[in-house]
Amino acid sequence: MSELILETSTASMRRNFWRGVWRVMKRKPSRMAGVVILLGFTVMAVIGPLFYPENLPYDPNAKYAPISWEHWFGTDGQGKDVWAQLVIGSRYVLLSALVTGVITVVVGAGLGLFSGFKRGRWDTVLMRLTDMKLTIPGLPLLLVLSTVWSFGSAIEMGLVLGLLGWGGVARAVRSQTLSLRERGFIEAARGLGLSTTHIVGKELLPTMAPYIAMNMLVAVTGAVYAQVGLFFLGVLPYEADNWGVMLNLAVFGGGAMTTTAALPYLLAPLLAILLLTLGIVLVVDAMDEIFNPRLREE
Amino acid sequence: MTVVLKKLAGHLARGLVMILVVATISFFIVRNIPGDPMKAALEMKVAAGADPVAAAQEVKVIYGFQPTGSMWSQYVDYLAGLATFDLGTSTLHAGQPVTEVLTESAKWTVLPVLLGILMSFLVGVILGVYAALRRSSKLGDILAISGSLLHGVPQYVLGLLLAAIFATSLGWFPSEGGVADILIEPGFTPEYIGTLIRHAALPVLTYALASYGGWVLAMKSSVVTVLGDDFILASELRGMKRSIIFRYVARNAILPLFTILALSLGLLFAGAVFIERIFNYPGLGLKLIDSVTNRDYALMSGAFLLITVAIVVANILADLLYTVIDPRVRQ
Amino acid sequence: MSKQAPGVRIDGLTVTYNNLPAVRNVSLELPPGTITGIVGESGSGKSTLALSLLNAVQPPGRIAAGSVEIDEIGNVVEFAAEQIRRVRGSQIGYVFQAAQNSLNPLKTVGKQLLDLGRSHGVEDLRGLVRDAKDLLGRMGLDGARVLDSHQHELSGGMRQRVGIMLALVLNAHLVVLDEPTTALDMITQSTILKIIREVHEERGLTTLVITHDIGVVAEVADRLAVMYGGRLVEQGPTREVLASPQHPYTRGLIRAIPRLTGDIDEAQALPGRPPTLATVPAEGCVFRERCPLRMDVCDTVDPAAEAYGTRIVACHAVKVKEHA
Amino acid sequence: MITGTGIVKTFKQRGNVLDKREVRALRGVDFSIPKGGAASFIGESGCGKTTLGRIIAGLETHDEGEIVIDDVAMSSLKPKARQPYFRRIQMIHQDPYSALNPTRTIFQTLQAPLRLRARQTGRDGKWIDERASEVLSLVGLDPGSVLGRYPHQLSGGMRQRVVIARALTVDPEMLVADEAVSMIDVSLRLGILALLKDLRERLGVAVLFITHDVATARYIGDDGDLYVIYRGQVIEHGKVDTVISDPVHPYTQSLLSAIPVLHGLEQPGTQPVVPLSGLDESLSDGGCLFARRCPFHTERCTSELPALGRSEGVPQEHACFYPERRDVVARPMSGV
Amino acid sequence: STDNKPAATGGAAAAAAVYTTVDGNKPGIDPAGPANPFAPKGNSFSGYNAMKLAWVKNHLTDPNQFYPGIAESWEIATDNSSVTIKLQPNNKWSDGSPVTAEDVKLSIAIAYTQGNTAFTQVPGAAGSASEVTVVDDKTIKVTQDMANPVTTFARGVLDTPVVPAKLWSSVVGADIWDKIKAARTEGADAEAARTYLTELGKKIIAHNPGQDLSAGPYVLERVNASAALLKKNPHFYNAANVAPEKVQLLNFTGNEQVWNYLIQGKLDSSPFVAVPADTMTKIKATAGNQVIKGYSPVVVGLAFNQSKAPYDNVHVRRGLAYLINREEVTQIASPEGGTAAVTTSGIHQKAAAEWLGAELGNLEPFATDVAKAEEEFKAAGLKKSGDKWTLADGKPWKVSMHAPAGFSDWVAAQENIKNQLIKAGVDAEVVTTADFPLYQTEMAEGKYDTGFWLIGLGPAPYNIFQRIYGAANGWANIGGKVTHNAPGKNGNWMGSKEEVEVEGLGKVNPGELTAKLNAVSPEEQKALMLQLAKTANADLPVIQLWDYVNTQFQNTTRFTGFPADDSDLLRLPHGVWIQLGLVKAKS
Ligand SMILES: Nc1ncnc2c1ncn2[C@@H]1O[C@H](COP(=O)(O)OP(=O)(O)OP(=O)(O)O)[C@@H](O)[C@H]1O
Ligand SMILES: Nc1ncnc2c1ncn2[C@@H]1O[C@H](COP(=O)(O)OP(=O)(O)OP(=O)(O)O)[C@@H](O)[C@H]1O
Ligand SMILES: [Mg+2]
Ligand SMILES: [Mg+2]
Ligand code: NI
Repeated sequence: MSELILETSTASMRRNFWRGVWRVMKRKPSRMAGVVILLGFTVMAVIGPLFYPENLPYDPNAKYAPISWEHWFGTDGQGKDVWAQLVIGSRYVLLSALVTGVITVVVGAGLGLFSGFKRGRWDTVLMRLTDMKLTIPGLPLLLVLSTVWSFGSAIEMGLVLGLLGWGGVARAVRSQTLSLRERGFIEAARGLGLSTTHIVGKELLPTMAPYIAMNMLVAVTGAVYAQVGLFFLGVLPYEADNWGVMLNLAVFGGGAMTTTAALPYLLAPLLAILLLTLGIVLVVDAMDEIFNPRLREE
Repeated sequence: MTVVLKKLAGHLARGLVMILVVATISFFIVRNIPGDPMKAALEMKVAAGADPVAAAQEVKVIYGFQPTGSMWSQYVDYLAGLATFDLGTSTLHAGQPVTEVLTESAKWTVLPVLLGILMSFLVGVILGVYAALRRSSKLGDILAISGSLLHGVPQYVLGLLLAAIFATSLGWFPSEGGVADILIEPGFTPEYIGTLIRHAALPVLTYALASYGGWVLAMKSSVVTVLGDDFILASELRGMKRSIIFRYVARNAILPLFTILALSLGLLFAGAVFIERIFNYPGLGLKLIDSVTNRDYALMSGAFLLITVAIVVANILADLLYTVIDPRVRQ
Repeated sequence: MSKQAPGVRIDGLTVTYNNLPAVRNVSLELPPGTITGIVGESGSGKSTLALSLLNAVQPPGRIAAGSVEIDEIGNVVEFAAEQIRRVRGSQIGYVFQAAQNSLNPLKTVGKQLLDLGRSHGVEDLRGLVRDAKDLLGRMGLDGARVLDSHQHELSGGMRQRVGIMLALVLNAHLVVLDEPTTALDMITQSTILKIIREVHEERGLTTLVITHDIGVVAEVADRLAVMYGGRLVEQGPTREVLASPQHPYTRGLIRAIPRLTGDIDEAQALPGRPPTLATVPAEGCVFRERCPLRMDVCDTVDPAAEAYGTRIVACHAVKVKEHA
Repeated sequence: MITGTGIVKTFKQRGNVLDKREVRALRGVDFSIPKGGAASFIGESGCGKTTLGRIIAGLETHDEGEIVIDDVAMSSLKPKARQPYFRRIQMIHQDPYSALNPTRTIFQTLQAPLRLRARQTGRDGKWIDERASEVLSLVGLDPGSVLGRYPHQLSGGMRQRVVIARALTVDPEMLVADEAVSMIDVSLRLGILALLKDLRERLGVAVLFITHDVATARYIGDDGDLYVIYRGQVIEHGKVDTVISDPVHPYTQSLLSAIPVLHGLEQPGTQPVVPLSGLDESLSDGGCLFARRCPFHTERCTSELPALGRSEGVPQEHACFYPERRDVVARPMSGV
Repeated sequence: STDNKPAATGGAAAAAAVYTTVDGNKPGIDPAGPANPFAPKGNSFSGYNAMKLAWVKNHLTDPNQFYPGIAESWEIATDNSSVTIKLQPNNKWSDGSPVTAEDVKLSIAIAYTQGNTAFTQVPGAAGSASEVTVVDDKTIKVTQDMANPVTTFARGVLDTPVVPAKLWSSVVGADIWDKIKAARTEGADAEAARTYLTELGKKIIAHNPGQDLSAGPYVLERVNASAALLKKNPHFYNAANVAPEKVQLLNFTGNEQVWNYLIQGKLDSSPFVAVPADTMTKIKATAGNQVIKGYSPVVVGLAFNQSKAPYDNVHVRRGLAYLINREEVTQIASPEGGTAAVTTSGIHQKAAAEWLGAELGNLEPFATDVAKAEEEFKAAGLKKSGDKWTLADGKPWKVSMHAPAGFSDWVAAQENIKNQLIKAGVDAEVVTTADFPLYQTEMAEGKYDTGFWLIGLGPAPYNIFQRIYGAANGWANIGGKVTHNAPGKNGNWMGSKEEVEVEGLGKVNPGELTAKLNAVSPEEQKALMLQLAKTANADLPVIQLWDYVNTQFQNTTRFTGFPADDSDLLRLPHGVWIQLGLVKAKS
């Protein structure tokens, strides 16, 4: 019983997880900035479009208007406010990202768990499949697919990207599952006769949640970029107020790479993507440190 | 060495299966693409002022290169063709074998991609080591964050920015694309090589920037890992020279990067689509877009397959390379 | 063998990690030509102490106070980086705690040996290789084959012998072995221990062996020092300490060792658990929480190490007994 | 009562189709552990102790041989039907940290199997709480302060006790302790060993003790059996004390000779046996597996495989053609 | 950058000697392609190193006007029954051998495999040749099959590319004329012959002659992925008047490349590409750049699918025509490349003035007029609830416009129309398809309510109206026989009624009128065109939005003598300007 005497001091020494998160965040202000940026984009996507009418006002006499108080990023070739389009477009981007994220996690984590947990033949088959999926170049495949499917809505878009993007998560989750299996507690749970549902749901998933989240973020980022990129290439049907379409119109319609008039139109989505990336990078950087003791500096 | 051979055999077998699967997928996707390329081509000709009747006949001849017959017989023909490296005949380049069209454009993708990657690999690895050694300093932080940012930013954003800055605004590099100035006699002359370089500069720079971040990050984390390895401390305790220890760290840390190198080669091939479109650089990616918008089925499957093969081959090479340089795997 | 086994005097050594002392005010003398064993539980500061001998405490650790005086070398604590590098390997050999992984996995042992030679300006590299083969041969290995092998081609026991070879090949006469047999099985351990003993005698070394296993020390060491919570609580000739441990921790520790013979019920675990860096009490005796002889003074005053004949013990209770 | 006969296990290392490697972990092992009894497996690293333990606990399948639990042959049952039998045999892992889920409190860890048990026996939530406290008390922990903790807030010794407590939630008939103390600080090891012994005496739980440290085998009780395993084969088997004080197989003798002597307290045996070489994994063709390392081997040893059996004047089973007693074990010095 | 100054390689003289342009017909130069004028990506460039018998002027109303090419002159029989062609007397291939009638005859044989209105394998096709006669070495006569003649016969004949027999006879084979004869009959043999010709057509496209033998002003020097370089052919008949020593044809994969070239002042001339306004300003600012505008016989219109309600109601179509401000649409979508249609007649504004004369002014202009639109909508039975128009039954009405995604001017136009309609209380949306092939297919399947459709494709009057009253609207013209398919059948997606009641004309069958345009005299054509224009104007199967303008660029710093505004030469490859001797080096 005397082992307990020192308990209190140990407990106080051990930082609880969230406090650890807070500490990691606090140490570098850049990480806070990352969270703020991501929150900002979320707010922008969720409530931003509500501030604008369904059809943005246009002014045929103010095509490619320069930056002004009225038009933060000028106007496009229709004389519509670019900033407003950016805000409205963020919803598509983030919604499809959300769908992609959910699918990547459900499919990727599901398959990864199953594969790592069952091992044996199933594992071999599934991992060969995943390898194959990872080998097939995503963007060219999307290019080819874009001719077969028309990605009508953000949700459809996210669906396809999700179905194409689960490979990385699956592999990561599988290897994590395999390494956790080696940990005694999974084996112990099986030895105690606990159900597979319990083992997966209560033992494995919570342990891996942060890891999955990180991989998901990476997968989602890739998907967002692929999506905007496809619109930029112009192989997908036109969507009003879409970031990729904005890029496309700015470059191939507005001559943004030739003259300066359409430059704000080009830069707006570019900067938005840059900022979004920065936000994600900063958050992942923080996550990295929270979950990877190797990188946890003194 | 037999280990290498055995591995090679295994890889080749798997690679072949992979290629077969991709060929099948692309075949069936491509054959199921809706839309009538003949109608579109006809409309284009008519809009350009051709006589509708004559244009209709002309289009019919060009699209005569499309395979006919049932889906299955086409599929069998396609696979049979594959075995002899025959990918069918292009309609966009009517009459030309797809392999010919692809080899022509592939060289404009392969060289810049390789060049870009090698450049970024060198710089990235060196800076990655630095970032790892100085990981608690401001500069190390900046290196890591900027690396992540460059790693995270999609290639087309980089490409567009570079184009806007260096081609459009500053005019340092040609903005109109292409590979060389036709007026300069091709040959091993400084002028010709110069024009090649100036045209390739921005695409290569984009490839380099796009992959640079990955190297910094990977090298940093690899070096951090190796630095924590016991044998480094052990060497230090044996009084080894710093330079020798540094070499130990570098060699051990760089090993895992070869796998990533191969993977990124593959990814860059895929990314060529954006970069070539932005810089109008006539490589595989541009050809792929072209074939998609023109419904050149054979060319489309061909380009797609070629890109996949490039990835498969890169993977195999990486693994073999790994086998050769890492004695642990060789065992 | 022109060189003589050096003596080492550690005095008032304190090493801290982030200002928390992992080794606190330790004084220890390694008489020339002896094997000294240090035992202590995990985290008691053994490795830190060993690294201090080479002035190689890893950041964020640093030597906060004290000196390590080595005959013919000097106080290594004050050495500059390049100066201490030259000493390491050539004058002080170190066999790494995780000898299993103390070799560069990408290079053969031979190449690493040559690297070592170059680092220390050895001109006769052939001679070095010859010496290495000799040493390996003496430890029962086929020298040529071992030098040609990568780490992964060697078994744990072989690696450990390679580690010992690398520590000695440059003719160091002070050798520090940190857990030389952990992770080896019993039979190999016994072989390695025998080798340590033999080499020690043949070459005329001063040897420091660090271990958590009292059996290992009992097997090889002439002198035994017991560490607890960063303090040296007791030291003296091995046989004496084993036969009549003075410090209550030493006593408990010896009693807790499973033995092959005798009444098993005599053996008993120590209650409580060893402190970690964060839980070591800032003042008073580090062992008091688990001590059966705890007195009021233990809470406030850190007992000084005092000599009792051949023994040095840091315990208030022992002092009381002495005076009584 | 659990017995095993002729257990064989071969691991096929997965790799290329072109080069397959096999590891023969167990080569026909017989054992028998009575209800409430005790047994120890000892042997060098890699000799197959863990594998055997895992097979006994139902965590691993075997290739040949039969396991009989309470007179039921496991091979006659479908895998699902074996579960209730194997559930009564609980494994205690070597590493107490990884054996506990770091994201779950001790209470949650104990609750899961208890809830299962409550459902099977129709008991309520209150029982779960009570039982959780009870098993913690059984292993010498104070439920009040431990239940709410996470594993990382406990010391190694406490964690190992929690692991044992968790095993007790299913009222096991046998605990398989695989090197259960090797990761625990020296001063605390005995505590865990004593706990296992105590559980055996108080609850009648059989204990299977797996270790490479022969001395610890003594702590499970003098009525226990000791199996000395060499490269997947039992080469000596008998009562713990018999085997330790009077080993007849040269391998057992070299194991015992290798144990460090506490000079000053003990004095070494007079006839220590030192194997001729380090462990070699090459397959011997037909002969005794230990022959190449055995200082006493003869022609016969290299060509014929000695079976586990008895010989005259030797109380324990052994697998050696030339069983001979040698003085290898250190003895306490007189007068200390 | 030296690319901006080609002078770097050879001094000022050399700079003037190299003419830089892009080939609008062949974007995407393929260095691996053969020097074969029939290969779509080959290295034969029309007007430079690839020649035709003559160059079609695309005159506003007369399709049978040409500039000389391989032919020096031509004589068209008044009844269009034959064309007699006299070849340039001094023209030689670039290896010095003369261009003969045999070369031409072989080229005509090849034309049978490649598609040409006059030389077609389809038996009984309108306006096909019945006989090809070599009169002498420099004269050749082509006779029309008068069973089913068309007025544009000569156009088909003279639009034939000419290749050297030396390099091509081996591919074609000696029995080619037998096969052609056989193909133009009926029966199994004919079928086999046609298959043979089709396969031969593929061989010809794939043929690599190995070298470039040119009868044009230039011959290929080298080509890379960026450009093709052509050097002067000294044996060309008009070589003395060909000013530039070399021609550099730059590759382009996107319009933005041409913009960049232009802004850098790199191009001596450039064919039509769409240019955004601001870029245009910058292009104009470059020294020497001139913007030249001319006629382009293409019109874009918003076409209705009349099998879908409410577009079956003419009042709805008219109402929409009153609502859409075509000026604004053009301003947004194609300010440089189009002029807003003054009325909607189915004919390009410029040609319409010729065809219709004063009658043009009598057509309803459909000037933007909200009141009239409301009247029309009411007449159609539409309802206005609040400020939104709904269908007669009160169900919501949304005008759904379709366009292919890549056509940014169309998409921009539809976006603007959408905005305009929404402002007027008509809900609207723009839906794009991924690309043009899909657009074409889905449109033909009748999947769209409305979509953009090219009309007014001059100069042949039949071609102008067959876009509105041809196959897409149900009328099929097979061998001069006109039939009508029901909406939704055989590609009829526009679904107009077969007969339309037009004010002042009574009942008209516009499809039959259109078919007649092929064969009747110019005077009769005029009358028919007026009737059709009135029908299109009253019935509005298509709202004409803007007429394309052929906007080109010339740079006068190095060369002069370019064609001026409205010249018919603007519709020809720039190589034709040079070969005719117009372009002069600036001294
Ligand atoms: N790099 C470090 N940073 C922070 N604390 C450290 C570091 N290295 C060691 N410590 C702490 O210093 C104390 C002493 O560590 P040391 O490695 O000397 O112990 P040890 O006796 O060798 O233990 P073991 O038997 O586990 O090797 C421990 O509490 C440990 O946690
Ligand atoms: N899952 C596995 N796959 C392949 N080989 C295995 C596996 N598990 C064990 N082995 C091999 O089987 C042999 C016996 O292993 P086992 O773990 O039972 O030994 P052990 O006696 O417990 O050793 P230790 O004392 O090191 O724990 C070893 O050679 C080992 O490499
Ligand atoms: Mg240590
Ligand atoms: Mg084991
Ligand atoms: Ni041990």
